[in-house]
Amino acid sequence: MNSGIPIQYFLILATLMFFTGVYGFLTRRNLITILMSVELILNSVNINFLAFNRYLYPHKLEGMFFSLFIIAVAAAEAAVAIAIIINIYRRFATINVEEVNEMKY
Amino acid sequence: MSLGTFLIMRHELLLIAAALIVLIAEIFWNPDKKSSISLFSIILFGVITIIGFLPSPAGPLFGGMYVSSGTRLLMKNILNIGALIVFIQSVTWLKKEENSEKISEYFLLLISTLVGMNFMISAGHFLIFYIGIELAIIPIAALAAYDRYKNKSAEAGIKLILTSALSSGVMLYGLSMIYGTTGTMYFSEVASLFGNTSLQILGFIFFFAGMAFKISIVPFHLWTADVYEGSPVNITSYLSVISKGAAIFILMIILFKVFPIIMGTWQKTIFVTSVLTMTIGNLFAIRQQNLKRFLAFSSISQAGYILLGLIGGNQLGMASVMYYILVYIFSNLGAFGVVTAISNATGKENIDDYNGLYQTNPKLSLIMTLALFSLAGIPPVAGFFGKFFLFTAAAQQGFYLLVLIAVLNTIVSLFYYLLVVKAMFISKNENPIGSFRSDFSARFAFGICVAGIVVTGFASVIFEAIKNLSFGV
Amino acid sequence: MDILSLFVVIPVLTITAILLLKDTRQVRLVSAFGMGLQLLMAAVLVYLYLSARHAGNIDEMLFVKDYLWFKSLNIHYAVGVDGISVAMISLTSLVVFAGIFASWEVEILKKEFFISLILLATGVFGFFISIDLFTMFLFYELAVIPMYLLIGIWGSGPKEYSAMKLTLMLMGGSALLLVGLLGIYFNSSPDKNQLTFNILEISKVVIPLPAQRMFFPLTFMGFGVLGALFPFHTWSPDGHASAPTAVSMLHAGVLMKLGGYGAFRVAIFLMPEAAHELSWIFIILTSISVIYGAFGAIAQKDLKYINAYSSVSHCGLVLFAVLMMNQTAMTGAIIQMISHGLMTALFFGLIGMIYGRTHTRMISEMGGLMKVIPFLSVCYVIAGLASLGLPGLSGFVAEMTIFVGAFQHPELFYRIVTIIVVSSIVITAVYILRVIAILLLGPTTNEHFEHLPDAKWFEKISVITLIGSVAAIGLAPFWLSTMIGTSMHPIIERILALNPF
Amino acid sequence: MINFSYTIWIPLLPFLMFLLLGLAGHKLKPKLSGLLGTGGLGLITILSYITAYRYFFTSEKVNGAYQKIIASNFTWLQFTDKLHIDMGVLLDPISVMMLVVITTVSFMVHIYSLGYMKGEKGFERFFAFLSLFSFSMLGLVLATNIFQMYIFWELVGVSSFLLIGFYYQKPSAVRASKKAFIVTRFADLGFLIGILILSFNTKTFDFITLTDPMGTAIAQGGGIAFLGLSVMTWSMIFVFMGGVGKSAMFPFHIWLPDAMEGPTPVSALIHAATMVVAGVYLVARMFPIYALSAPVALNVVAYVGAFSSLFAAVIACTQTDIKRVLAYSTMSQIGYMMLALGVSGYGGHEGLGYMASMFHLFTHAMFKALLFLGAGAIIHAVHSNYMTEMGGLRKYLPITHITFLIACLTIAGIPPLSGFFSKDEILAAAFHSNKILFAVEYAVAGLTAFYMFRLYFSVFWGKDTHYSHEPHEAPATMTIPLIILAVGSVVTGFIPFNKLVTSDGKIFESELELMIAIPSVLIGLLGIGIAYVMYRKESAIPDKLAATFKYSYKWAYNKFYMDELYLFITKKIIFRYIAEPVAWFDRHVVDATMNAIATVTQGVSYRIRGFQSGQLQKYAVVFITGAIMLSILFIYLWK
Repeated sequence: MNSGIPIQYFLILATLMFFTGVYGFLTRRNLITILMSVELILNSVNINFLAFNRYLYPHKLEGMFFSLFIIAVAAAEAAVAIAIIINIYRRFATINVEEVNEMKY
Repeated sequence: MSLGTFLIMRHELLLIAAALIVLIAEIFWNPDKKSSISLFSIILFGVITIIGFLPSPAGPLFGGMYVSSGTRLLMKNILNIGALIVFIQSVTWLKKEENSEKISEYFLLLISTLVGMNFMISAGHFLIFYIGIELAIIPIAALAAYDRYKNKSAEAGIKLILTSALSSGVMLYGLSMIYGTTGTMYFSEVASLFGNTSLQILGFIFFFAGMAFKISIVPFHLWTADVYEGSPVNITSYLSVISKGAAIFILMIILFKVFPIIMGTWQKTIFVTSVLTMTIGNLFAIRQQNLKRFLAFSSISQAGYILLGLIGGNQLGMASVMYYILVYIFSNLGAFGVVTAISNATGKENIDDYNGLYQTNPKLSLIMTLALFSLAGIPPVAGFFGKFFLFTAAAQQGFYLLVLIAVLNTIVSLFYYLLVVKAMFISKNENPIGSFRSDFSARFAFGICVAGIVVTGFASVIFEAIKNLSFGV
Repeated sequence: MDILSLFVVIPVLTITAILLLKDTRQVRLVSAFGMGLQLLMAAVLVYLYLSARHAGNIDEMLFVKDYLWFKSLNIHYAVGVDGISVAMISLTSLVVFAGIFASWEVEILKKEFFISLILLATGVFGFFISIDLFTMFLFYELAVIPMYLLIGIWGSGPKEYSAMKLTLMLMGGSALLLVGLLGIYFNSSPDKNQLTFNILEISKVVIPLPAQRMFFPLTFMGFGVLGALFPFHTWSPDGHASAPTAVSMLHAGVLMKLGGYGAFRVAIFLMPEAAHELSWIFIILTSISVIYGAFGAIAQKDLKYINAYSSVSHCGLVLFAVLMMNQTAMTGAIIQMISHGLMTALFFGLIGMIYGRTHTRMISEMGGLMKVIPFLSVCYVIAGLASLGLPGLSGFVAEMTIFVGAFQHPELFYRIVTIIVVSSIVITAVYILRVIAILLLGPTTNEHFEHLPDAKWFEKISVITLIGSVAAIGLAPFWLSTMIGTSMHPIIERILALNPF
Repeated sequence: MINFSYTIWIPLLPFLMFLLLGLAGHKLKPKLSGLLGTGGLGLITILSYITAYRYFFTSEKVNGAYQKIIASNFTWLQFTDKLHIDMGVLLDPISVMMLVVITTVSFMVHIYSLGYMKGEKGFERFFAFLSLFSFSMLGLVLATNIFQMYIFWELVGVSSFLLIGFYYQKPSAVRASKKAFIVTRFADLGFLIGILILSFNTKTFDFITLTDPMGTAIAQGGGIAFLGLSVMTWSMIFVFMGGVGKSAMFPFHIWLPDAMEGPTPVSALIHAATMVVAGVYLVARMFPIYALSAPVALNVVAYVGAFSSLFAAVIACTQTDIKRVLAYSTMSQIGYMMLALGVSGYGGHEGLGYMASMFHLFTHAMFKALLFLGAGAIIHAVHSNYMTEMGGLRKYLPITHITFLIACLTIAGIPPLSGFFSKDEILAAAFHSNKILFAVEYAVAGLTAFYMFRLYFSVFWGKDTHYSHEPHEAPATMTIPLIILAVGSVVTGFIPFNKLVTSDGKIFESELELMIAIPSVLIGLLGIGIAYVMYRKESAIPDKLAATFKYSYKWAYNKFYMDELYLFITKKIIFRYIAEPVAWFDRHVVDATMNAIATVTQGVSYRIRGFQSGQLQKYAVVFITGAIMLSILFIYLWK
């Protein structure tokens, strides 16, 4: 059932996605974009799980289920996050992360 | 598989029920006296807490995805007690005008986080663990932003939710590595299949980083201070004891159950991080003016001490950690209780504002002193015993150097705790905080805390009971 | 309820009684009563002890009571006394009693003051009666912490700074100590099955030498900080200078003795080989603090500083003698602790009383007080003579026992160091006489002092109690030294059995 | 064997008296307390006379030697099973002799003080201190072991301190008392060290064991050598250091002249007759060890004694304060005694010096006390210490005059007065052992005669000074002691010391050696003659002499600048260059280090606050880096 694409490709893709996400998280100024980069990270994890499951342990579906749940939880997380971001916009009239630093030191 | 076996997960079921009841009750509640919802839910929760102590069947469920055992039940009960105290403390605050609309949400969310923690503690599989931990953190983010009209509250919320999302991303990445190398997510199987390859170490470290974030271990702690300061005081106290406690419990279980093979590695990890945590936490705490922030850093350094109990991987260590969490709940909630009472009454949260507090509110200052001494580990209060056992556990495995560093750190922490004591007792103040009488709920909570602080230490039965339930690697 | 635990219970009861009181005048009466009772108890204890010994009871510890506390760690609440602890307990009760009367006229927060004072006393008593390292450590820290409030609230001068410094340094000592104790605990049984904190049981086994090498310095220094071991003594001058009268009395008189007692009862008794091996380092340190403290005292201008430095010197002598590790010197060390306790308490009490009248502690600003306040001045002279080791007062007995004992040491190095240390008696004489000459004798310099009132009745009680005991020890030392000496035998035997000199 | 156990009361009685007067004195009438003190002392005087009689004439001897009798003894403090301090009474010839001396002089002084101190503030305090002193002095001479001796040694030191500083409002008195205490204390340090070394080698404090000529202590003599001297020698030298201090020998003599700040009776009792000879007594007590086991130490004793006597005599010639003149003469006389011990041998006729020294101690106590009391009477009459302000007093103070003259003759060694005999014995002893020392002492004899009569003439004769108020003879309480002591100094010379007090307790024959006696008398007369010429009438000779020997005179007048030297050492060296630096070091180095720890901690905590920047993304950076760092650390570096 091997479909020609070696697993390394998936893993490399996942790794790239992960670090792209991290990079985005660290550099983007817009809260929404930061949230999106978090999604990237989570999805890279999903790819990992799926690839591992499909290639190495095809007779069990743990990876599949894990990624399903990750997607669901990520949605919930995003919902709360966005709610808070809206509130942020109400309070600070901006969603630039750098201006959200009333508390420091 | 009969329905009876579901009683194994009694804690979770009861909590879910309670959450739903509160939600529904709110709909039919008489809008004029909303505030009495809090009383209702506290009683409800109190009942649940008591039921939690009743003997209950233990064992695996869902093919081992969910495991219940004496230890885990004890952990859940400890958390329940803490949560109960927090609930009682928050009554005064919930009475306020701007909160009257969202009382039931408050309880709903907190109880659901508790459900998450219970699942997390009872996890026998990383999936349950993951769901639990997310369920435990996301509602808190919402609660941190509970004060809709405060900038700081919103900021705290966003910081918490985003960093926690990042941390769970990293943790999941680590988990995926573990999955890739072992092909399973069951604790027991992972434990048997785990090796010592670089990939697995990487997976472990990432996983550890995720957990460290929840426990706020240096260098994964930076969110702590801001979130603690921004959130409402009760949420802060909840975060500082309950979430932290739950995270430590599960970390301990996972380290002992899942990663005994790479014990050497995680001992080193804990060594490094705990030294960092104690030191950095103390160094930051020295300079703090805002008491919530101050307690945030103090709780960071406390986490550092608690790690000493983990490092040994022995039964004593486990017992002392659970015992210390219990003591820590009482002490920290006592301290936070005073902060809550005063910030409710006057809105003041700075150490300078506490100058000359003893003249006006002797009782509050005494409670504060007791709590701080317990945190600093001064006899004869419980904190002393807790710390002593933690250090003993570490020393048992020969980590004398670590113990020395830790006790030297306790001196630094004693320094800043004494700063508060000094403010209350010694420093002069022409217009100190006016004398006021906190309402019944607050005093009730204080009663519990003080009793806990005083009794838990001397009554050796408590420690012995915990000891008998705990296991080592 | 056994007699020893009463020594902890009575103060606790006194504290609760004070808590229940409303009127502040009653507070001091109650505390005086409680501590008077304590003093009585001490007398009873001495009597019981001596009669028990006389009845031929040759156990190492008497009145031993042992309650299991934390089963899993085998922590006990274990109490017991030998002649040494009995002596220390009587010293403590004397000083506390005197201290209560010396602080009869506290202005602010009377209640809190006496509570903290008695709490401190509780810790000290508990420390001296306990033979379980855990309880010992617990009481040790319990005794240290009230100092912060006592100095911080009721102190004078840079009190907050001094209080913080004192507390932190002493806690630093206890930090080292904690590690040491844990080390002892985990080596307390050859086959790791039944570890114990009980001193007597530990003394039956031999702690492996590498462990001793590691933990002896920690333990000794841990206690040494409280015993004002050079260079960890700097909390002492500031602390004493800022502390209120009674607190300096208790602190210098009793609390510093915890250091010497612990160093001897725990560090040396349990780890003799390491003690013998490393003693030379600490001998050098202690002899430095003896000489150095004395010289430091010469140059001071503040009465309390002078006394603080002289305390450094005298307590250094205690540790010095303990390290000589022979019967005579160690007996001398204990006597020195007691004698210095009484003496320095007397000193601080008098200084407090004089300060209360002249409102200055600078010797340069005072003079000719002998004419104005003869009673206090004469007592001050007596205290001075005691502290420069005049025969007939306790100081002489202690110092001579130490010197003779130390000079019996078989190694030349120790004897030479002894001679150096002996020379401290001259330096002591110099600074004591300097103070007496400037402060008390000569014409009355300041006309404001012409009409100062002499001692009040409660001050007299406090002073006379102490002088009485100083003179009693000085005139009839034999019973004390025999009582201590007999209890010293088993300890010395153990030490000698492990280090054949 | 006669029972001497009652002798314990001889020291005890004054002690009780001290307690009584000290605690209740201010409640009693001054006169009453004075009488109490005097009465108590009278009692023990009688007791000690009885003791002396019974000891010398009724107690049996063993093969012709007086026995050392332990009258009573109990263990006061146990160090080790061998080493323990006992408190007890040891009776042997010298201690019994000292008993007589001390009680007599002390009794005289008590009576005298009743008159002299009348109306002084703190009268009862004075008598309390006197009793304390008598107690300690008696305890000292009766000591059964060296440590008991040391204890009472310290006690006499402190009672002398208290008595010198009796006028505690007078700064000079305070200074003098302080000086006396510290100087002697320093000397006592040597004594203590000596005791320590001795006890380490011999494992005993007990005199009888120590000084037993056949005993182990002397026999083994601590053969271990250090700088070429045996341990025993070292310990003896250290012990002697204590004696030097107490007996105001060079170089520890500087406290004695200042001690004259005390009331004159005190000077008579403590600083002339009793305490200052304690050093001599100490050496005599340890004499067998010195003689048999540490001859080098004995030589040291001899030379120190000789030098001090000369040194003091020279200074005495230039002083104008009569009490200081007497003080220096005391010093020089004690130098005699030391020398006598130093040149003596042990046993039989060898022990001539020993006997002579004790003899001189005895006679000297009498006439020197007399001199001081006389001086007291003079000062009492004239209210000045300076002989320049005196003259022609003989017609005002007849009794004082006569007694004073007798005393002067005695000290000048004119036969048949007691001083003649004792001094002659000393010279003889010196002559037989060491010619140089003999020559020195011979010269000193002349000097003594000169300065004493210089004093005598310029006070009682000389220019007829006009006093603001008529000087009057002292009251009977003061004159009677003078007369008694005068008689004493006349007759005591005939006591056959060679039959009573000898080095080994046995009798030996010693006859007057004319070829030493005659020249010594002659030189005495010569001194008197010169003094007569210079001071009988007002004359310019002294000033001329002083002018001619300007520098040497100036040096002698300023006591060879010893005080300045000491001042330099104490003030400059010890205080400025040791104590203050130590204090500074403690504040600014040791303490500063401790504070530095705190400051550094706070500084660091300020530095690192940048981490808590409040920037979400900075937190994330730290988070990620932390995770990666840990992974690298544990995967590659620290497996």
